[in-house]
Amino acid sequence: MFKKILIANRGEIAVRVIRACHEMGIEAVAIYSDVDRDALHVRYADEAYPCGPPPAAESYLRMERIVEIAKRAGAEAIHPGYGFLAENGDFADLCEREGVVFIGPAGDVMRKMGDKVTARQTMEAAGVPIVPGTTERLSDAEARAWIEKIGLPVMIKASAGGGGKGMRLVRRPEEIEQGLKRARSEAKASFGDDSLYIEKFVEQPRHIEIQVLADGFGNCIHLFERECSIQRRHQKVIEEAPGNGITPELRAEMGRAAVAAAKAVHYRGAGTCEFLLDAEGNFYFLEMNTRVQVEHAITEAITGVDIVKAMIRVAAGEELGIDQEDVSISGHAIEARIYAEDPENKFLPSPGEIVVYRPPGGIGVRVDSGVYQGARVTPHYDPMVAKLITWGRTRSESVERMRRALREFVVKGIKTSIPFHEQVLHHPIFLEGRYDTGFIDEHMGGGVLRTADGGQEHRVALMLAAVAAWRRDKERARRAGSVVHGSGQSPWRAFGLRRQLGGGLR
Amino acid sequence: MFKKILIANRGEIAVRVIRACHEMGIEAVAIYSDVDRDALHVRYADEAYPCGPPPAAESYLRMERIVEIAKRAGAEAIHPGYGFLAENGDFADLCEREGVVFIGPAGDVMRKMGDKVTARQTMEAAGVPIVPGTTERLSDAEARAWIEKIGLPVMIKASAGGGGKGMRLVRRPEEIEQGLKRARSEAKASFGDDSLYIEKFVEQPRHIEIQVLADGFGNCIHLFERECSIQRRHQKVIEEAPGNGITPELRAEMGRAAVAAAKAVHYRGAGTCEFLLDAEGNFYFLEMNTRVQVEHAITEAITGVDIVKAMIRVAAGEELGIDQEDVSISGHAIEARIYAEDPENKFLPSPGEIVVYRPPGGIGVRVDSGVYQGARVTPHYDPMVAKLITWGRTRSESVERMRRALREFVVKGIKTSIPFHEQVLHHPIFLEGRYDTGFIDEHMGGGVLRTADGGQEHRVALMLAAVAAWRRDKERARRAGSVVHGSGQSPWRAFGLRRQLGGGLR
Amino acid sequence: MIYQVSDRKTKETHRVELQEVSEGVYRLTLEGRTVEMNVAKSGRTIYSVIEEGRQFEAVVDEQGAHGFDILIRGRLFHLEAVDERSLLLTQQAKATASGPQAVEAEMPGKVVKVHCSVGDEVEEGQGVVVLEAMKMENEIFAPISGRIAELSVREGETVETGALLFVVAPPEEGSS
Amino acid sequence: MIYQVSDRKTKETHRVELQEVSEGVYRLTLEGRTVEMNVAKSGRTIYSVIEEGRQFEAVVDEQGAHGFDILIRGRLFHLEAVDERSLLLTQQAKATASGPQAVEAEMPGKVVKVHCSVGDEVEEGQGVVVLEAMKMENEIFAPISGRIAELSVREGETVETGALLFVVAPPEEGSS
Repeated sequence: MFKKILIANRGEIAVRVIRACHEMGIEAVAIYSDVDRDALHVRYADEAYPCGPPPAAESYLRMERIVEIAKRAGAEAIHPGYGFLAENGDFADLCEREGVVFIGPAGDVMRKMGDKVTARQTMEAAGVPIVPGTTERLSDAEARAWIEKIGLPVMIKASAGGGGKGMRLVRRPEEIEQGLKRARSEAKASFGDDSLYIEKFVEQPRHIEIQVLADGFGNCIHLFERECSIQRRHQKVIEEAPGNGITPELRAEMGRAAVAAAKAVHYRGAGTCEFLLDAEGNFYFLEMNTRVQVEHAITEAITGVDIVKAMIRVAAGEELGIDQEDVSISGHAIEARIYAEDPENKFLPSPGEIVVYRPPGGIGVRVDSGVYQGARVTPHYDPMVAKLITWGRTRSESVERMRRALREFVVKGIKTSIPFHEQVLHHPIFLEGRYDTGFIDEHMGGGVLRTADGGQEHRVALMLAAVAAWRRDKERARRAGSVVHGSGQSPWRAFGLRRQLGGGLR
Repeated sequence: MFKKILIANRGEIAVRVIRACHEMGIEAVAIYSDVDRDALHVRYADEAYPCGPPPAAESYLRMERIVEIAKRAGAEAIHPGYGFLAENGDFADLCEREGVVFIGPAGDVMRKMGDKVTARQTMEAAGVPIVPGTTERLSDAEARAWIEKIGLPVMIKASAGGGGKGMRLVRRPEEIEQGLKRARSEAKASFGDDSLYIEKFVEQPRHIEIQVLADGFGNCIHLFERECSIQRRHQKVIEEAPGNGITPELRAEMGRAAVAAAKAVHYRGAGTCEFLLDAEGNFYFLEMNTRVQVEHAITEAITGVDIVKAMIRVAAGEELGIDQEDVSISGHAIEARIYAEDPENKFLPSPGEIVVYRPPGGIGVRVDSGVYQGARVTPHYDPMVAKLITWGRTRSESVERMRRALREFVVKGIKTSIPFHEQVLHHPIFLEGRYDTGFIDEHMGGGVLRTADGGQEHRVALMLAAVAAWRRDKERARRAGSVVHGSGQSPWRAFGLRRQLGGGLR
Repeated sequence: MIYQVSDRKTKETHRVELQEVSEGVYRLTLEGRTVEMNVAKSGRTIYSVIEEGRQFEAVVDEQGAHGFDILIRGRLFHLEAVDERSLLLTQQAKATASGPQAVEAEMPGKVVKVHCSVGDEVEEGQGVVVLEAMKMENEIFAPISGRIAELSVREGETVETGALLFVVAPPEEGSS
Repeated sequence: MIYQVSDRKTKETHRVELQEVSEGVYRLTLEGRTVEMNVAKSGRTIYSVIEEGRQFEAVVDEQGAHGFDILIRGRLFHLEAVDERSLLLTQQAKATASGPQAVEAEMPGKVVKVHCSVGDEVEEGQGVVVLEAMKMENEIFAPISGRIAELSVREGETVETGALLFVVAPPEEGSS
């Protein structure tokens, strides 16, 4: 087993990996950009080294420098977390060349799965169902022919794309020309490659993904599914496991497909096969994420398997040591991603100092966070401040626990998405568990916080505002001595001055 | 189901019950003494009412006032937590008379189990194994005769006793007279009743207890065992579930005995049968705790059953809804009780303001706490500030996780038992899981923190002390203007004055 | 004290009457209903508010001069709270922007001090009258520089809202 | 700066030399080994210390005038840290408790100012010489009231540890 691992990441996932290291008796080496000296992942690490200025391109993405730090510190392996260099095949290759173990699949596997068209071809060959469409890099003429064949609606996608960029939905024939043109120019601009492919657009799709674990000895198992259909602009907001209404048969079928996909590319480590599931129960391979996912924790909650530890063990050359029959689903788990975003203001990032931080606790609650009271959320990186995971014996218990935990969670100083999560967790469609990826657009106005409407809370807020104003005035008076000056805007300063009688202000 | 429940308690257990209420959609009513206005259990409650001055006898133990508050607030039931009124049969009776449901067993059941002699008689009649000894209130002559019969060593115990008071271990014949005399006078002084009984003293005993749940319809199940042998002066310090080396057969046998005990008294709610287990695998009924235990959380961790919710459901007249076959043990859990005590100074209470509070998080970690950053630990009540529970697929994983979590846990402003727990969690005897109730006395010097001995941490501490001193002097200088005055003890004030050159202090 | 509390979104305004009963305990009247509210001191932490037994945790963030964003049980309110006297004076200040400046009592009170006599030259911001109202001494200053043209109150006198206190005439008027 | 850091339990004393390299970064020498230590600013929170890559979280509690309880990775240290110059002066003060008071340089430095001449009357606590040492100006005051009996240094002169700076004779001696 490794004695020391460098974590080429920051925030909650760096903390997550450090925790796994510490439980395994492995020393954890953190890296930090100039704004992250005081970050939680540094504070939890055994060693920490600066890696450059705040912009990621000059710090957390500096491959050579990071490998150099690892070698200098004597770290035998690097865990990339997610994001940054996690799915960069060149980084994996570099690590290998330099004699440092990359905790993840081989570089060529990442490249194969990273290219959507190649991935589709590979999966099709392995017998994994894919969304009807092309796997070719198409000319406009070929594209038109394919659309004719598959039938509308279709999705035009950039071969090199991801994260919703270079994607174009075409519902009507007259939109085809424009769709091709725009998708190509976006693809060119975003990825420097205007290759396109076309897929059947799946109506009312649900996003179901299967977690897989594989070692270097041909052992490969799946840890069942996660449902990630609650998305805002293609970004996951809330995930749950198991998925809603997934029958044991469908689960087994999707699990087999995911394992087949992983085996087809000789996968090693933890990975996720994303599928679209339509209303009829048909599922289609979407893509494979060759890293630990943000939402891996809900799978850990229902299976008890520590996925990050498994990644480390496998990377160290050990056998997986868990067979498919060893794992089963126990209960239900939900994850809410708490972002430093203002849900009242188009989810704009809300950086700043976290003045008060009181995470929830108690039974069935897990918090994976990269912050603490007094920490600063900087605008340089991903605005996720914490993942809140609840587990229950049943889905309804995990939902009730999530509501309870959200209510307990206090973050002051920055705006967070907590109020938005609370509204989702009270929405009848969510509670029924019958939603698809259109949920937020169709039922939450695309992501708008409903304005609080009257009620007891409103009354209390009005009165508390008066108390807060009174207290502030009193505090100002105390600081200024015994005389109350008005504020800058107040006419008191211009031509008035008041003194309070009695003991309060003396 | 109830709409509103009053929690007649404070601290972490009040928070625990409030969480259960909120997950069930029940409103929670808190009570608070004058020093607890700002306590966490108040902040989590839907309603909160003052119940009197700080001393428990004038607030949390005021039965009539508490029932009155419950009625005025419209609470249909009262949860007593543990401690305070939790095992007071008269309080249960009062609730019943006043038409408020007491969440726990009936008053007469509590009284029956509260009297050690009656409890032993009841258990013996139900066929539950008890420690060889008497169940009678003995004269000194009878006592001597019994000791003759059972053979030394024996324990002389107060019939009305508990918590180690009125207990006397007699190993040699010449200690008998003195032992009887002392036990009687202690019993008289502590409980106003000098009745005694005698038990065989079990050598190298382990404290194994079985959690039971029973409803009002004759359903009664057990949730397996907890091992609570890590004790300091008869107070549990660390608990784990399942117990070490308990075979499935022994587990089933002890479970059956506990269920028999509960059924014998028509028990309702959650309860715990405590047993002594000797080195040969013989177990003896010790006593039944007719309330939720501090350490219930580790049972929740390995079974997934929410014990507090089950208590509430049963009290509301619902069936238990869980059969013995529905529950099984999954993994292993450990609890460390974090006390506001100074492990370096005889575990004296260490009240004060919690200036920094950073609980651990992440996979497999549960924190049940009654405090938050900025809260005050008062000397009026139990000094427990938090329970830290870790779960793992195996015992070693839960141990490794506990170590990791203890390392993350930061409490500043008060002293806590965290460093002591860390030493237990690294002790080879503990790691082997082969310990008995003598562990702390025999292997931890009765509860003494080993002095840190050199090493890297020592070097860093020495240098950090210099940095801290330098920073403090600098900060003082800044506050005093640009001139550095010495402290009161320093000769600088008498005949020296220094100014720092350069930018730092201008 | 009376505060006007308005919602920055709906623009609705409410009047809240506030009286401190004891440390942290306030008697508040809103829309004709008077309640007692126990507000736990909270420094850098979170408010705990108990209103007739109901407990609420509230996160309060100051926004600008008078704004408070208040989050209670997942509901966020954007409020402005202004002391009604400050508000009244603002209106008064606007109403008396030019020409001779008449200063009126903005609420009932007792005149505890008169600093000037008619004909005295005063500077803008110089104290003229001290009015005791709502347990506060309010020193009423000259709104402009000029001469005291009229002085309508004496020490010890009680005045009603709107009663004329004094008039300051600007210098140009004095010399014409 | 040099600190004497002693363990309140073992009574062992260590010398720690401290130099601030930049904000939060210190060069420290302990037992002949010099390292750089990066100490994160921590206000009311927890220290993060990085020493040659090794990261330690430390909880530091001030205890009395010079004491620091430091908890690092479960190990608690009870330390006293005193500026060595303060310590030397304490010893010096004790040594010169009666009779004519000789004041010596407690460390090497440069005399940047001499306020008095031989024969001047001085009051206890009056500045006589300013000595620059370790980037600090140290104003050396008269330890007792009396007369400057001897003045051994000039402005601009460099002195070694133990060099005589001046002697103050108490009044009785001056009149005998």
